[in-house]
Amino acid sequence: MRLGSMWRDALSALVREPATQQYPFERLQAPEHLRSKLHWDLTNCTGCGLCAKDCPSDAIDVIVLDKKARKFVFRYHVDRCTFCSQCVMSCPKKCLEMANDEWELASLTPDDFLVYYGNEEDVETVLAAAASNGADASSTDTE
Amino acid sequence: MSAIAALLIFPGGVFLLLVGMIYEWIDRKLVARFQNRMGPRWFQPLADTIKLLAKEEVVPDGVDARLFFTLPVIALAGAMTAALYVPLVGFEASYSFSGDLIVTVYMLSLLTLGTGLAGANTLNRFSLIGATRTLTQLFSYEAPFLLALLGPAIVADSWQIGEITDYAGDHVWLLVTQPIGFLVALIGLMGKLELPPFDAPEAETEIVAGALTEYSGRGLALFHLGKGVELVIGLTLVAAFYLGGVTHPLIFVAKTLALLSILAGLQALMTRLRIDQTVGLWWRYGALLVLAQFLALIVWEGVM
Amino acid sequence: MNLDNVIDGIKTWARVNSPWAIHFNSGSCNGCDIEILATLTPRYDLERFGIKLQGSPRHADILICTGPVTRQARERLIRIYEQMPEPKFVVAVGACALSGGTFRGCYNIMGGINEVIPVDAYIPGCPPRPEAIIDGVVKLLTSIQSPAPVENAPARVEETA
Amino acid sequence: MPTTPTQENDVFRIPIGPQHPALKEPGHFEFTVDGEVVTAATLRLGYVHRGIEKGTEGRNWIQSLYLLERVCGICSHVHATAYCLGVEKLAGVEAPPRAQAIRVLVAELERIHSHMLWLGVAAHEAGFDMLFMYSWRDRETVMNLLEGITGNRVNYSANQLGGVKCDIDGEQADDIRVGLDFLEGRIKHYLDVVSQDTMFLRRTRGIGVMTREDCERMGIVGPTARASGVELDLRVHAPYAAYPEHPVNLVTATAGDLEARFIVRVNELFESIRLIREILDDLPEGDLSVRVPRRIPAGETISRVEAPRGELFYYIKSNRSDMADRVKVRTPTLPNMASVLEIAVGHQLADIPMILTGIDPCFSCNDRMVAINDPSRGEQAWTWEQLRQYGIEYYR
Ligand code: SF4
Ligand code: SF4
Ligand code: SF4
Ligand code: SF4
Ligand code: SF4
Ligand code: SF4
Ligand code: SF4
Ligand code: SF4
Repeated sequence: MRLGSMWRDALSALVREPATQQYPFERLQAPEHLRSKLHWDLTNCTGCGLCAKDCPSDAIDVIVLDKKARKFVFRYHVDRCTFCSQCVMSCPKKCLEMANDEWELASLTPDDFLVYYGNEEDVETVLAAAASNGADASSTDTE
Repeated sequence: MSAIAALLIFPGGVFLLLVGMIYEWIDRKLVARFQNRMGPRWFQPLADTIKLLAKEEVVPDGVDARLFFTLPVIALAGAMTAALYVPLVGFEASYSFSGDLIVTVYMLSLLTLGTGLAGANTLNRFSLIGATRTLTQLFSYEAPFLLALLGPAIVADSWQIGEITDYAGDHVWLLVTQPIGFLVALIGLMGKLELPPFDAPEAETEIVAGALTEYSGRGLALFHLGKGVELVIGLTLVAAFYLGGVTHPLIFVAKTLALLSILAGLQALMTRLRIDQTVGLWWRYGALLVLAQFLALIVWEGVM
Repeated sequence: MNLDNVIDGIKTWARVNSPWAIHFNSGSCNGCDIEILATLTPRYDLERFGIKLQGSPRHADILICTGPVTRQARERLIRIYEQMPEPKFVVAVGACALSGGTFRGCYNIMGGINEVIPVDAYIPGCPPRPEAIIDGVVKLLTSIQSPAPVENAPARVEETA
Repeated sequence: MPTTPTQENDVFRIPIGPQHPALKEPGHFEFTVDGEVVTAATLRLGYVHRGIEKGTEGRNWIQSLYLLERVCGICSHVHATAYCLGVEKLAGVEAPPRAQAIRVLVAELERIHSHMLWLGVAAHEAGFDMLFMYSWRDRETVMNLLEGITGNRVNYSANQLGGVKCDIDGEQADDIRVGLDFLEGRIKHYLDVVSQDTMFLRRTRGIGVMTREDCERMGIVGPTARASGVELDLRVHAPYAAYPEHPVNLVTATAGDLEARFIVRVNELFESIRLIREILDDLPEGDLSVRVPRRIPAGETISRVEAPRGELFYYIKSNRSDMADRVKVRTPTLPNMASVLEIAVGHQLADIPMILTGIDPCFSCNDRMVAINDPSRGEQAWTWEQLRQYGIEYYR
């Protein structure tokens, strides 16, 4: 039976530096394996859509503009992504990669969460189609 | 003229509120440091107050609106009035008459009473329980605090704060001669202020925010300010009575701060008591001990 | 005129420096909730910014929401939002709170906080790291301090079939 | 007590939840009190019901893994493990030994994080914020380790069908050892605090007592039951993954009160630490995963693992498609929850949050309907009509 059995912690805390990290004033390096924002590399992508098929939260749309010419646009919904890296595992061509230091994704508007990867003109085509046709412009091609 | 100034600016009013906030900050900061955290910035209580004042005040359904608005004002005013009779930060009290000790203590109770009534005034079930607990605690902790202040009053043979502090200044620290009284005063003060471990009336995990659950904006700000003021006055009284009276302001402030750090330490190290334990603790041990010390004092006085 | 500006300035200052928060779980998996709680503990210590977690909606300025909003939690969410005094802000934390996350398509969810109440800041992640939550809150506070050139009514992200 | 409209027929009901500081999650308890003493309690769950089990029927096997992992963010890994073990059994494959060892390692780290989280929350409920802050400060050590190994602090996604995704190299192993050494010292200290601090014991000793018979009757599982002397731990009695190679010692206590629950959980931490060290010293070499077909052969199976809070049960049925035909989850907290209603009666209102945290409740996994068949009341089968009516009234 003791009263105030944590007094030793309390006293030593007074003389020691607090355990508090100074984020956002000081930013520590994130761990090497951290899973943050997804990145896509067009080079080897075949547009097979396996990544989208296994994504548990429907966060990927592989938009195939022209399969022969390998015109693909990769649309990534940051707000849906659960950062599980299943897409990275599923991609047979290793086109996907999760950055380890892009975790400061907060935003004041949901607009920022729609990320398009791909050649500039292709992305523009997709965006233009989306703008002219309203919501359903770009159909997701998964096969 | 000077009366108004005393009430509004110094030592009452603005000055007192600021001191109250500073003490509150020190308290919070110390608790945070004990917990190995950084804790709030120095202007935190000020920002909290201003923000609350600028916020919408929601009047819940089914309350008596007049009471809802006046209670916080009365509570704060009570605490402020009490300040006029105590030697704040080591300066002479602005007012003084024989028996002002009793008036001060009762003015201080006004805050607790106001909180309790405010809780009872709303229909919120947490507020109601909080109110019941607040009032229960009021009855069990007002008494020890008063009794603990009575000890010095008896030896000084006066009910006037000024005279008691003079007596305390001329003699050995009463902390040495009346240790039990000192302890009870300190614990009574924590009980009065509903600081942990005596915070059952506002136990967050049980009844949200107790009696003040329904208050937002201005009302909440006033109650908070009242608490800060009461903290300062309580510390001043205990320091003046038990720690060698009023001396140089700086030394006196240092003494109150030392007391504050003891309070902060107790807050950090203790587990919250249930309300029945809170009450039981006092009636079972506190009361008996103080009364024993009382008897001893009276006998001692008689012998002298 | 000038005095008004000064008073407004002071009010904003106080608001930015004393954001009291209330947390509501609208059907999340707890992951985000424990990370929110973690931001209060010594390593992150949100009290540095004056943030206190309050129990009563009446005392709060910021509503921190997690979860995809289940049908049962919907009413509660709205009620808590309405109980909060003005000015109030809503922060949605986690993939579920933003869009339903993995639970997208489950029959019992609304699919995000902003389907039910207006949201002021979005923090993606599943769950976001405590630092990311701090980042989001700081972004919100900065925007209150110096309101950005009004980008009001954020346009909805279009839904794909 | 002031008279108000909330008093109906002289009973005063206190709602706790769905939004309440004592519960970080939405559940709804209603306690009828007489003054400060609880005379009756009811529970209403359902705020977190998201339809996960149904959801698995529209997702492929891989997607379901992540959905089920998110039944809960506190013990996400055990859900994923139970599911993976089940699906692997159906598919007739077995994850390589190294994967099994890593699964157990992560599971034990998760147990440490979960128990420390609970220790802090329980202390917070008791109004002992000091212990809350310190145990959460030290918990960050485990979180760092988990984040370092798996890449996420909470929903680790360490599992994949057929194995694990993350490996442990020498440097990580050293990090883990350093972290564990630090934690071991701290946990010893916490054991002293919870078993000796007078003020804290006032809130735990003799409170919420459950006898062994009570536990068995109500089907209580996990540390809550072990604190009452029930010898039940799947890691010991039905070892899975790498537990057969690394046996666990059973931790029990007999008092059955809150104090015993604290002591059992804290002692389990030492056991976890020992186990992790053992696995690190003896990590099998080899692959991290095997291939699992996209279509799982038809069949049904059950899979049971010991979650931090007790037995977690999965029933999985496949009809040879790429989606589950039925997944049924039975989580440990659900039966434990019922015990609160029973032991709360007669206690002070102030003890309720403590009793509630004593079972380490978390709602996200148990928002489903329970029907307890009481044989003394005869047949209690519900007709479809009755069930429908019940549903309509419940959700109204
Ligand atoms: S990380 Fe997971 S949730 Fe995110 S896009 Fe990839 S598969 Fe989808
Ligand atoms: S799985 Fe890989 S190759 Fe296939 S579409 Fe996705 S990124 Fe491209
Ligand atoms: S039982 Fe009712 S709620 Fe559940 S799936 Fe069927 S219709 Fe929907
Ligand atoms: S975003 Fe992820 S971690 Fe957060 S509540 Fe949803 S499923 Fe859980
Ligand atoms: S029954 Fe439970 S696991 Fe299934 S969806 Fe509802 S809350 Fe989730
Ligand atoms: S409990 Fe019933 S309604 Fe809910 S997910 Fe399971 S089957 Fe569907
Ligand atoms: S028992 Fe359920 S809610 Fe609790 S931690 Fe485990 S999965 Fe989560
Ligand atoms: S009561 Fe009926 S539905 Fe529920 S588990 Fe038993 S048999 Fe199944």
